[in-house]
Amino acid sequence: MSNTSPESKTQESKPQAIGWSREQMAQRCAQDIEDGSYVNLGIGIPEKVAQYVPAGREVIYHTENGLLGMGTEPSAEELDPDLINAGKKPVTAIPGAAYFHHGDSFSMIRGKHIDVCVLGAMQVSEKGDLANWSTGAPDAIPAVGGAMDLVAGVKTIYIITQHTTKTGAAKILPQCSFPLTGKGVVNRIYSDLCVIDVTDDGLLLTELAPEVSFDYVQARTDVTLINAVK
Amino acid sequence: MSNTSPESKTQESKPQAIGWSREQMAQRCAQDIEDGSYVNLGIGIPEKVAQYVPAGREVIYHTENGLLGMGTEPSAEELDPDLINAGKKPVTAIPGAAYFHHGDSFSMIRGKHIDVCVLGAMQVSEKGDLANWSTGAPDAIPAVGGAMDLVAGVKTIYIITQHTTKTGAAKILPQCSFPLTGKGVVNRIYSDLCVIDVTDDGLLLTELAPEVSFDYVQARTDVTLINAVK
Amino acid sequence: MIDKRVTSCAAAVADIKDGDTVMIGGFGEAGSPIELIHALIDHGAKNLTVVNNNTGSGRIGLAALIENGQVAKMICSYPRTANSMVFPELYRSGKIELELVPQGTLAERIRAGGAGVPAFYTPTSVGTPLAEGKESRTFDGEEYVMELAIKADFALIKAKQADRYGNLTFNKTARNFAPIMAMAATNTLVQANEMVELGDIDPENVVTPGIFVNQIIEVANPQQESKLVKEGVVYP
Amino acid sequence: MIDKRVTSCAAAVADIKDGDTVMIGGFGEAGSPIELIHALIDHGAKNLTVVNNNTGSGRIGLAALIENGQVAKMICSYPRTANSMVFPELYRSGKIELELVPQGTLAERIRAGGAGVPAFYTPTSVGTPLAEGKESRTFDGEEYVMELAIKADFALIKAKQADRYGNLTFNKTARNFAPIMAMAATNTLVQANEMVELGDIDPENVVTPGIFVNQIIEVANPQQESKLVKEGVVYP
Repeated sequence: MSNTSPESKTQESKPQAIGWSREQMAQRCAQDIEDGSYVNLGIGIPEKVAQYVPAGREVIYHTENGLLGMGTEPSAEELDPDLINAGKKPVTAIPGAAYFHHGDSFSMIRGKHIDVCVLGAMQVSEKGDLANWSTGAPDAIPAVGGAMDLVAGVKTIYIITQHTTKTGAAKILPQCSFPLTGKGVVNRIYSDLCVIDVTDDGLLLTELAPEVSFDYVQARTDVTLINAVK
Repeated sequence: MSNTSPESKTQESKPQAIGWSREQMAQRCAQDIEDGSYVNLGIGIPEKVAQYVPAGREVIYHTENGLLGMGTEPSAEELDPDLINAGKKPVTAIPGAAYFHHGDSFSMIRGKHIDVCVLGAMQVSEKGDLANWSTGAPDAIPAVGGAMDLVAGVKTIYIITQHTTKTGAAKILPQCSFPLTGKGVVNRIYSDLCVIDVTDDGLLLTELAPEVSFDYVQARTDVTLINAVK
Repeated sequence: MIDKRVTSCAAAVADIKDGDTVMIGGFGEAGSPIELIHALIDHGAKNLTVVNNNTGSGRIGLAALIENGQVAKMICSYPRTANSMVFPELYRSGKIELELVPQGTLAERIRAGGAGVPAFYTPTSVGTPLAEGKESRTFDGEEYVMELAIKADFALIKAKQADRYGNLTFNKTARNFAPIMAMAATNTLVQANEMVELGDIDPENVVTPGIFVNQIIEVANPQQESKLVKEGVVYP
Repeated sequence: MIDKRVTSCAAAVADIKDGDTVMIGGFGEAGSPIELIHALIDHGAKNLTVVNNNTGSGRIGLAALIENGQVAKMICSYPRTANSMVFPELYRSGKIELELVPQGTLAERIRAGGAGVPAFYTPTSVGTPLAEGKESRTFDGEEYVMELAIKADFALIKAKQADRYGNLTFNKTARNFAPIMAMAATNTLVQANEMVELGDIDPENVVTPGIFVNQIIEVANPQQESKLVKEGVVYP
């Protein structure tokens, strides 16, 4: 899981009138997590993906603070302050889990051994650039955590995000104005309105949330989208 | 332990008429292994050093194929082909030993965590250059093993060697003619004739074997020695 | 005889000098060596450069060390957590320096420091502000930045078990940075929950071999950071 | 469901192609995956680049793979051992290429390959013929050479225990290159002495986490290289 900033969480907290809820975005993303994948989930909505992965698929969760095979939340008896995830929340370890140190953990990430990472976003560009760690505000305490390592190393990067900021500004832009987390790293965006693939030809809108039209999405996106809804 | 070449072993097999025997060279070197040291011993005479370390000193032996806390030769019952040293001979592990992989093992070496390494030599130069892996002969199969890592990374390098080749040629030279293992890496030489420290001022002869004179040694050394025998 | 046990946390930290670089294990509270940190506060060494993933919580442990004015510079990946207020305040008022490093790059720089590797290339941070001013280079058509090793004068870490040689095991995700920090520091000081006899740790299961450890103090019932923070404890 | 077990060594090596780079674990006979190597001989892939510390003994295992003409190039640190005659003969007659790498540099290059580090600097080999033609660079007044990562299409390794996720433990010094090769190869094939249930390996004691492993075949009673060599066995 990566440390995304509190700012981004605040921006994402208010659901829009139409479109998918936070739970539904996580649920939609979970459909694309394949059986047998090694997956790292960012803090916030991405964390929820785990509970919606379809039954019958076995997925191994990596947390960058040194655990492969992260399980669900602990019961009161299971709780151990030495067993936490990258968001510093108590977790459990499944049978078949493994502990390792930070050097080895980020070797897994940087060495392209992890299949999928799901993260939040402040901004995503047409080319798949991601900004999710800093607004660049001069008085902010900069904090990056493992986000830059994850986007540089994990094979597939999925983004779950509200389509616009809470003030209605577009988050999908020709260029990110916030400092980048990584350049050309995003593969797919799950917003509350739609699913978008980042391709060499541009941003491909492949799926719309119920009652949401292509034009509705396009009006809230600063990049010309390609309509690929079947 | 490092893989020194068979050539060097052949050259060192015939003891001189006067001076220390192979056992005595190892014994003399062992006096300088301090209590609490982490030590790596090369193949051949260096291996013998372990059995002569004075009683009361606790020394931990490292073998670069992944063991810290190497013990003595195994009994027939203890023998396990999966527990060998760098010379590929069966060994044992002491209580308090640790196994690790090659990446970690050479991190110990390169990261300057090992105190002393004792190696054989084909040639040593006035500046402490060491040649002990290849005669540079065109038909030889080049083989270097861990020797270059050891001399580059271990804090103190001791050399145990016959003072001259079996044909009487000097092995302590202004410049090595054989390909180097490392440049300026040797700290002390234990030959069958004497003990020599490599210093910024030159080669300091600090100790003579019984019945051996300074002039006798100097006549068999291609570098002008500084007589520092008390 | 090799016996790395010392009799108190105070004895363990006694040689830390003003201006030293000190690595402190832990990811949040997991693996944080609170007793050693508090001994360092009592000891009083100043002008320290501290390497830790975070900047502590509340007003105990690492946060208290910072609040006590002993830290000139932090090298970390995430200096902002739920209960951290000490660092943000000092940082905003320009009283503490920050070197912000992506978490994996931080880990690899520490590992390199311990492994005798002075520098390496990584894809992490390419094209971002954190790569600015750093050398970049292309290998096989991909761009990478060069990062330098980090070494330290001291490492303060927390282990589960230790024997007198310094062989260590850890508890779950409290392992995190400790094994690589033990490699990268000239002097590694360990607080262990339990001292065991030589051989009690199976040689196959040693996580940090004793060669990377210098001094060990047994702290059988270490304090728990989140509990102290919740209780509003202030150190000293 | 994740189940990395396969039913035969032949099935495990089936996808190795002509021209592939294959890392083979083992230091001498300790950790040498003989059954997988023999399956690769039966399989017949040619023009391979093989990474191993040595070049095998006698006329079985790695030596037999070389003798069978399947290896175009060896990357190793010590291609000459007591019972190795196959490689020296082919090398002298110019029928096999050799990239000689110091043992620690070999290990670090493999580790780098698995860790996403394309290149790093090392003090090893500075001032020697093995540094010739390589970039050198000074850090803090000391000279270092730049070394490139090594990756492989396949790794063939031998483990003690494995579970269906691919978590592995090893036996004593048979561990050697296996964990780092497992990291550096796209496909890691494991022969394990024993298959165990998930959870039977304590998560604290897993040496190679399953993420680095692709296929596992149980070989309960593997052959012993030195015994085969002594008996003069020739494979196939």
